Amino acid sequence: MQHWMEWAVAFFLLLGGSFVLIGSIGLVRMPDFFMRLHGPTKATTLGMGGILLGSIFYFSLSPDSISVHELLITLFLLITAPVSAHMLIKTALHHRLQAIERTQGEQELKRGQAHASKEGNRSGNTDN
Amino acid sequence: METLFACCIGFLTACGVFLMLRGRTFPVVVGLTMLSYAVNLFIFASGRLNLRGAVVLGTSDNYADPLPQALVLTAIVIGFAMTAFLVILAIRARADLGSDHVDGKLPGQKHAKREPRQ
Amino acid sequence: MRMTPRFSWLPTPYRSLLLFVIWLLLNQSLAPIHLLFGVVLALFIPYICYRFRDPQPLVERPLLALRYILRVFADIVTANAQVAVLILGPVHKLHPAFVRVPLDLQHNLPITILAGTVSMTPGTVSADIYPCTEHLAPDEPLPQRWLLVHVLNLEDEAELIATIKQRYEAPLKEIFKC
Amino acid sequence: MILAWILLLPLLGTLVPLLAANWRRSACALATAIPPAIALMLLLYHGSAVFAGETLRYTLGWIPLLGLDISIRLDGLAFLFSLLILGIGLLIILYARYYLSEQDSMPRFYAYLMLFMTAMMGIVLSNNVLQLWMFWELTSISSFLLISFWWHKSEARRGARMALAITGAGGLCLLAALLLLGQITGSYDLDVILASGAVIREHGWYPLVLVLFLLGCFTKSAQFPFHFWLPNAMAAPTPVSAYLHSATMVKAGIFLLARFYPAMAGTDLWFLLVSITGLTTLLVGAYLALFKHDLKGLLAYSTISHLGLITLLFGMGTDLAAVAGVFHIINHATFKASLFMAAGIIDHESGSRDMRKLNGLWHFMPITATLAMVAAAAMAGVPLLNGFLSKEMFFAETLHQHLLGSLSWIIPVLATIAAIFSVAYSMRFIHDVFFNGKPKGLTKTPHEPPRYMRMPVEVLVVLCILVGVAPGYVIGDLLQAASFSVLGGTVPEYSLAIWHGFNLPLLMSVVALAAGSLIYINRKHLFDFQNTLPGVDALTAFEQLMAALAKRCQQFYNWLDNGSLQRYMVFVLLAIIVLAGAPLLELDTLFGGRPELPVDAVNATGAAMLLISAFATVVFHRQRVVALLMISVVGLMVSIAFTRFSAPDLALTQLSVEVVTIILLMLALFFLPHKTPKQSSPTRVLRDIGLASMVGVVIGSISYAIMTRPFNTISDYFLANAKTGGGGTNVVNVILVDFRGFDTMGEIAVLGIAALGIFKLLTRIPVFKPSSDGEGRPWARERHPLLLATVAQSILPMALMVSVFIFFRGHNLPGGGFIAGLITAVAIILLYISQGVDWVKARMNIEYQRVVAIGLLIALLTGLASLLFNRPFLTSWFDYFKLPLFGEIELASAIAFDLGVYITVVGATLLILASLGKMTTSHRPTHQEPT
Amino acid sequence: MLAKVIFLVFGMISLALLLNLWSLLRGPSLPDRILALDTMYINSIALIILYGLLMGSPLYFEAALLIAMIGFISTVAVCKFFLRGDIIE
Amino acid sequence: MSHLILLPILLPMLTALLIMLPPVHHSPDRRRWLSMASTLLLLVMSVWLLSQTLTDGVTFYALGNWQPPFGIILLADTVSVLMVCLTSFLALGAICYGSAGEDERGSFFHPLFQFQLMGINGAFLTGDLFNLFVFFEVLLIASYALLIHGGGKNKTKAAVHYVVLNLAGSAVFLFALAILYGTLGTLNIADMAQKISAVPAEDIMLVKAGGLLLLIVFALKAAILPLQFWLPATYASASPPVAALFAVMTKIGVYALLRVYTTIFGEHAGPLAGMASAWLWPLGLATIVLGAIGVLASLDFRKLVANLVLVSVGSLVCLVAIGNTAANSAVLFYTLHSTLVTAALFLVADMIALQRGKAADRLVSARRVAQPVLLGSVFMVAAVSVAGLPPLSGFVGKLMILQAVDSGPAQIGLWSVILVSSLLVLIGLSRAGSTLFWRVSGQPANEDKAKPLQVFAVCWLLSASVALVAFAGPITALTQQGAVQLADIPATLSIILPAAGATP
Ligand code: NA
Ligand code: NA
Repeated sequence: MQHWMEWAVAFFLLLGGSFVLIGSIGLVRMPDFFMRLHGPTKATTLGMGGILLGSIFYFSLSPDSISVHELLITLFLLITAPVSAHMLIKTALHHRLQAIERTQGEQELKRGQAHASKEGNRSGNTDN
Repeated sequence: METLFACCIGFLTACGVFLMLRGRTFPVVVGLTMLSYAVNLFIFASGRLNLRGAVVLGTSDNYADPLPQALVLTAIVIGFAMTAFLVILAIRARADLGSDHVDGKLPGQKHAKREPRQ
Repeated sequence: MRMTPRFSWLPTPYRSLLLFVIWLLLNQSLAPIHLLFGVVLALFIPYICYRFRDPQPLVERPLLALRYILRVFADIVTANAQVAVLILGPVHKLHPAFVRVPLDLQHNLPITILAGTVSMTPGTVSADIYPCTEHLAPDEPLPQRWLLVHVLNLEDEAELIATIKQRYEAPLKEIFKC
Repeated sequence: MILAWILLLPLLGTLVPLLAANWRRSACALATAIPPAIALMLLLYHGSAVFAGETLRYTLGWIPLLGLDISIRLDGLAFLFSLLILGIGLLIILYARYYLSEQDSMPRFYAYLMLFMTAMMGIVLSNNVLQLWMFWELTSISSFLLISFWWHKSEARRGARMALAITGAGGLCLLAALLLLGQITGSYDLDVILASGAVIREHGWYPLVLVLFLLGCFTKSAQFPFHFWLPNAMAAPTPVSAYLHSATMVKAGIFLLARFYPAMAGTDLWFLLVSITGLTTLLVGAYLALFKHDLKGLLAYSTISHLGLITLLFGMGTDLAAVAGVFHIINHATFKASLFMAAGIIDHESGSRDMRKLNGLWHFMPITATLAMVAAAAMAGVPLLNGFLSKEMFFAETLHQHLLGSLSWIIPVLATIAAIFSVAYSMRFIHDVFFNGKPKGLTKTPHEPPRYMRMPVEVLVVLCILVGVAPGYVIGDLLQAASFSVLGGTVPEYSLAIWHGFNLPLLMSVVALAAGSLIYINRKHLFDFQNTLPGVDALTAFEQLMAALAKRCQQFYNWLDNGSLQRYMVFVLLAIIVLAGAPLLELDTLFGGRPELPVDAVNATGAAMLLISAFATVVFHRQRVVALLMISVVGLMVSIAFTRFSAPDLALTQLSVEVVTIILLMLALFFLPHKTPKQSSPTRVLRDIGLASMVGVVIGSISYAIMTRPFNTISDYFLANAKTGGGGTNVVNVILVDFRGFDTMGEIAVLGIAALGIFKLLTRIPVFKPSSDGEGRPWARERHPLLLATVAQSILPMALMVSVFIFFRGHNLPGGGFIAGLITAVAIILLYISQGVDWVKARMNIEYQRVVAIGLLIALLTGLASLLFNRPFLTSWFDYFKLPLFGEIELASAIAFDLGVYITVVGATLLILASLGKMTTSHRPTHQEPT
Repeated sequence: MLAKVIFLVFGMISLALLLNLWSLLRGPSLPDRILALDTMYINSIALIILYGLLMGSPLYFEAALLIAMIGFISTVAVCKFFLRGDIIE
Repeated sequence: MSHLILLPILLPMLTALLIMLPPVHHSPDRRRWLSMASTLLLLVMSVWLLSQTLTDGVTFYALGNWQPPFGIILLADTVSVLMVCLTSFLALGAICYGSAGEDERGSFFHPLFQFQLMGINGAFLTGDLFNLFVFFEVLLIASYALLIHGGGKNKTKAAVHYVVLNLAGSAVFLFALAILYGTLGTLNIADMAQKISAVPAEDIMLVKAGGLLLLIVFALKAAILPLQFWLPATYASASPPVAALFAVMTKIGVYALLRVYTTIFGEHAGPLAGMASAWLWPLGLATIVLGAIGVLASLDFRKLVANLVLVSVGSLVCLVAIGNTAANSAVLFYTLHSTLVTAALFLVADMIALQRGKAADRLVSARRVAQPVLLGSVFMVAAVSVAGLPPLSGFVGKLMILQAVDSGPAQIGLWSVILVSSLLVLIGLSRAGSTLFWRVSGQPANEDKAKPLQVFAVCWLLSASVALVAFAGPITALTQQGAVQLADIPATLSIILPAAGATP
């Protein structure tokens, strides 16, 4: 039992750690802002989940205690991470950050930018 | 570890001081914030470093020094209050004085007169 | 769809339940004193927070909601694996795209949940939510809105829109009955 | 005690004119005269004892620590001076009644005059040198007021200021001298000091003391080269001049010479300094007096000259010379007072004091003219008048001294020359004013003054004559008594006879009279010669000097303090480097012997990130938002460091403060420029880097030295007593709310006050609201993003829940009221950010300052509650209760205290952030926004 | 074994944090930097949890919870600043 | 146990809070009267405390019942309580002046004023170094807020300088505290005194570094050259009642110097004994000189008064450097005198400025004041007193200063600087006075007359100058006793730390 749990802890921790790392790698590797955004906001959720699960198992190793409050961190991250992402992307739209050339749906991006700021609204109309 | 910690404190202090020597309110605020990090770490270090000894009774047999921690807490709160006041004062100064310059006479003031000619 | 609470002393029952669970998780204890305290707080806090809440549709199908949550969790896990591969793979093979998803949902809470879900799931991020018409008279019904989504690697736009609408939006409409 | 009244009465007399301000002028003058008149009678009452050689004393303890007592001493010298001060003072009161016009404030004048009289009486009656100095300075102040009585006249103000500056400077020198005398003799008692002459003169400090002492005397007595203030003090009303420059103010210096004669005189240095100063003053005064066209100017220089004469007499160091000095004090006082008053009458009744305009007044005011002529003759040393006698004694003394060895003859020669000029200017006074044709350009027709205005002059002139005719009877005893006290007991034989036969002094007098007349008759050539000399206006020169001084001071001050905050800061930093760095240099090694903890890769990474982000903050500091992002990494790393080094409470606090700080700075940055312009020169940057790194090195080194040293601390006590005495297992929290709860109370007070201050700063602030961001982008349209708003609304209850949790566990586990408060506040701030001020205000209209007050009040009352149980403030209480079903629970007063903390933190944080947020809401035009 | 795993994971997280810092320094745009900071906050939750594991102490949990709950507010505030200038309006 | 010693700290705090809450909150009159009444009560209580201290000697109050050195203590000795009395006396004058209308020129005047009193009194009474820091911060933050009361460019500008410098000072304070804690292991001042004599040789220099850093902090508060730059603008621009209250602020720095460098680094401190004197002495002299120069350089009267503050600070610092009983006694007396008189001068300056129209207190020709007799008299009294001329308190103070040194180069240095600066001050004041009152052009405006409460406030403060002379005997005896008590460290230690043994 104990042994099994230790393996679980190790697995989840490694899983989490990897995803955290992958997310950050994505942040560095991706060519434009919108693509960079995918790395951290996703990988960190599972990455965090892994680490937290590891923690849950770890602290539940000893027979007289269990630890479940890590779930709360997950809960809060799930609630808040999309908001950060949303606000960031809004800022990017507002700042007219360019997506890489091959991005599809350029009109949608323009429309998004147009919606972001008043002035953009006008120029957006003339562009179309 | 102590060497590293001391280096961090010294470097934070130096950065904070350098920023406080800039002639505008905002860098000064940032510098003071940096300096207060250094101060807090310094106070904290005065109780010596301890890696596993959180001062909650019954969780360890080797406790860190709780007193500097309490002092740092007080210092953080006071530092926050002071920073807040200074930040708002900086806004007020900008509003009242038209500039956030605090380094004596503004060098730009001389240039301002020349500008129309150029 | 209902937007007014059933009881004035328990305006948001699911929220209270959530808070109660949070309290127990925080304390990691089922001791009677914590239960009592949890109940008191779970009743009291929503009561005082009710005023800081715009009217939202209430959850009508709690079980469906639970199913929705589990489905999203599962999707998150798979999504993460996919994205991990994408991130580590060759960058030039990615086909990023902006996709506009027309929404049937009209109320903030469901839209937020949908947007959050989209952000959490495979290779998509909710970029923006905006109405179809820019200017409205005050008494007109709420307009249809669009969800702008950025996709890391778009394979089929129509399929993506369909997935979002069926897999997530439809259950949400059902849950909130709106 | 009666003695004390002599001093006290004039003091009370200061109030009399003020109380009698609304009475008729004569009544006011009369009332004013009553106290000094009584004082004079009391003085005379003591006369017999004094003449018998007694010294009367009265002492009242005052400041024993300083050796300063109210101590009165009446001996012959004091008696003589008191007589002059009170007697002439009374005459002046009478005279001033007529002299002052309706526009002049008579009560004010009399009050000043009485104050001055008190000061003078205080000087002459003091038996304590510190008390003497006190009155000495009081004469400076009161004379300042008197000279500047006509303050609307520029020369009066300036003259008064100059007099004050010169006599004030002298007074300070005198103070030093007196204090040194006190140190030498071990007492500030005049009796002791006068009896310690030998000790003083042999003491190593004697030259210094003497110089300082003489500076005091000479400035007051207008001795060369400090004489210039006196003529300019003539801007005062004439009664003032008559009083100050005949019998009182200027005589104070002379009095001091006489007073300390037993203690200080009798050395070569004394002779050299005093006699040469006196001689120079005598000559310069006499010479310059001749050329003054202003009546009072002439009299002023004549006064200077006569004071020089007296000084010279005291400087010669022989007993007889001292007696002559005392005698001339009396004589000068009488004739000079009368002359000043006569000049005042002339001025008053003819409208001018310019001798070029005043001519032939004999026809208009024969009685006054007669009086003035007699007094002037006395001044010139004409026989049968008092001036003659003392001048004869003076001449005799100049002949008997051998102070300059083979050159000793110079002194009588110079004395004669001075006497010649004295005769000349006296003649000028008489002839130019009363004869010499007709008045020129007077504004009014001169006439005799009112009866009683002339009376003081008459009294004094009669005295001049009486003394001159029958000196022995009139003045003998007084002179004897005064000389007795000046010389300290041994008065030489001297004769007060009018006629000493034909001798050298008489010859000198005759020469003086003859040559003086001759000079006066041929004055035109002399005047022409004098006119070719460059004129020096002392007043202007002094004012220019003062202005130059002020200017220099301003230049220096502005050079030092250029208004640069950074310069001020540099001094603080230099102080740190020097004061904290210097001791480090004396350390052999920083390492203190405590083994270091090992460094692992994770910690090294953390440290590296901290250093990099700190450096990046500096590098990016001109892009302010980026700098903010960088410094939040620093904050994050610091929090992690706290976690790493076993301080979870700190980590929690730092993290929550961090969030609030960023919100605050973002709020602030809206109103500040987003970029810092580049202004520092490379040298400046280099200097700053140098300073900063030195400070960093000093602080880092100290920190290292401390960390590596073994340590004994009081903290073990807290660990041992937290649970048993404070009822909590989180020792940090127990320290905060219990062991050092008082600190925490102060700390939350700081937070609360800061919030109030910020509210105050933001009221009626003329804000600058940018309409676009730093790069010229207009602001985004959507004010409250939908996602954010919804999430904020759902975060709030959860955050409150967590707050409650953190709050209650704080006593035993990391957490507490402060962190809980910040979490609550942040959650509410998130509402503000996501929904706006109006939205929140519509739902919660609370005045946050009241919340702050309530929070602080709770903390305070919790502390006070222990007083009810007769325990000291903030004594904690806790107990464990067993409840059925629920088990054991702990209740502690610390929780109530922490509740106060919580509420204060919430209130203060919201007050700060919300009032900053509210600044713009009321003005911003509302956009229609998509909901 | 567990200790080694924990240390390995520490290494991963540290590397991740360094990468975040690199992104933060590199930018190039402001939203990129904010994103990097946001990621850093979240990654530091992992770091703190790991510290808790390393020391076998649950005392560090609240710090992690706090970051998860209110850490995003900094990001939101900065974004709001760029969008509207006035973050509380 | 007597809780009386708490009152000077808690009463102002309670008052501040009550003023912020209903029913007082909304009525200006209620705010005023509560504030004034409380300050009066504070004065009565302080005097009572003083009389108690005189009978009981040194006593301490262990907050939270935690005995020293572990808990925070308040220390009542003659010096600390005398300073509290001074503060209360001053505060009553300032608050009365402020209540004549100045208080309505911005929000929270009375609460902030009371908080400031709380901070000042706390700083005087505390026996714990970190608690001293906390109270420093309380009084500073209150002073920051009060400084900007009334608004205006000058205030804002001065406030920025004042706040930033003091924040730097606070950082230095914390560095110093941490060093002292890290070497001595305690925070209680008496306990530090106890432990300093047992510091191992290799730690001495660290303690010295800490002690000297404290010197920077206190020097900054006291405005000693070259850390005085904040003072002139701050004092000259502050609202008059605030400037009056600020008159005691520099004295807090001096008090802290006195307390720390006699108690912790006193004679028993071995190689560290008297380490501050070497710095304080020349800097004190230089401060006097600079102040005197500033007096002559000032173009407006309030700047002039601010420079007078510098002169007084310099004198006090020199005395602290001398450090003997006579000097310490002089410190106490001169502090009482200079604080109250300069405070009065700030108020007088304001009354004059208000009546001179646009020229305000600038030293230029302007219209005549509406109440020349009243203002002239109070000016005269204050000027005579501050210039150290008889017969007012300044001259007693000056005599005490001069008598405090009685040998060697110190005497020559101090005497010459004091006497020359006295002369410069005299010249400066006579110039200022004659310009303000006598160089008039234009008629007074009668509506500007001083309000009775203002007149009372000024007279109240100036009456102290008279009283200090009239009762100079007993008062100097009191200051002497305070100085003796202050220097008697073993006796104080035996009271505070009886268990640890009395010998430091
Ligand atoms: Na003539
Ligand atoms: Na706003």
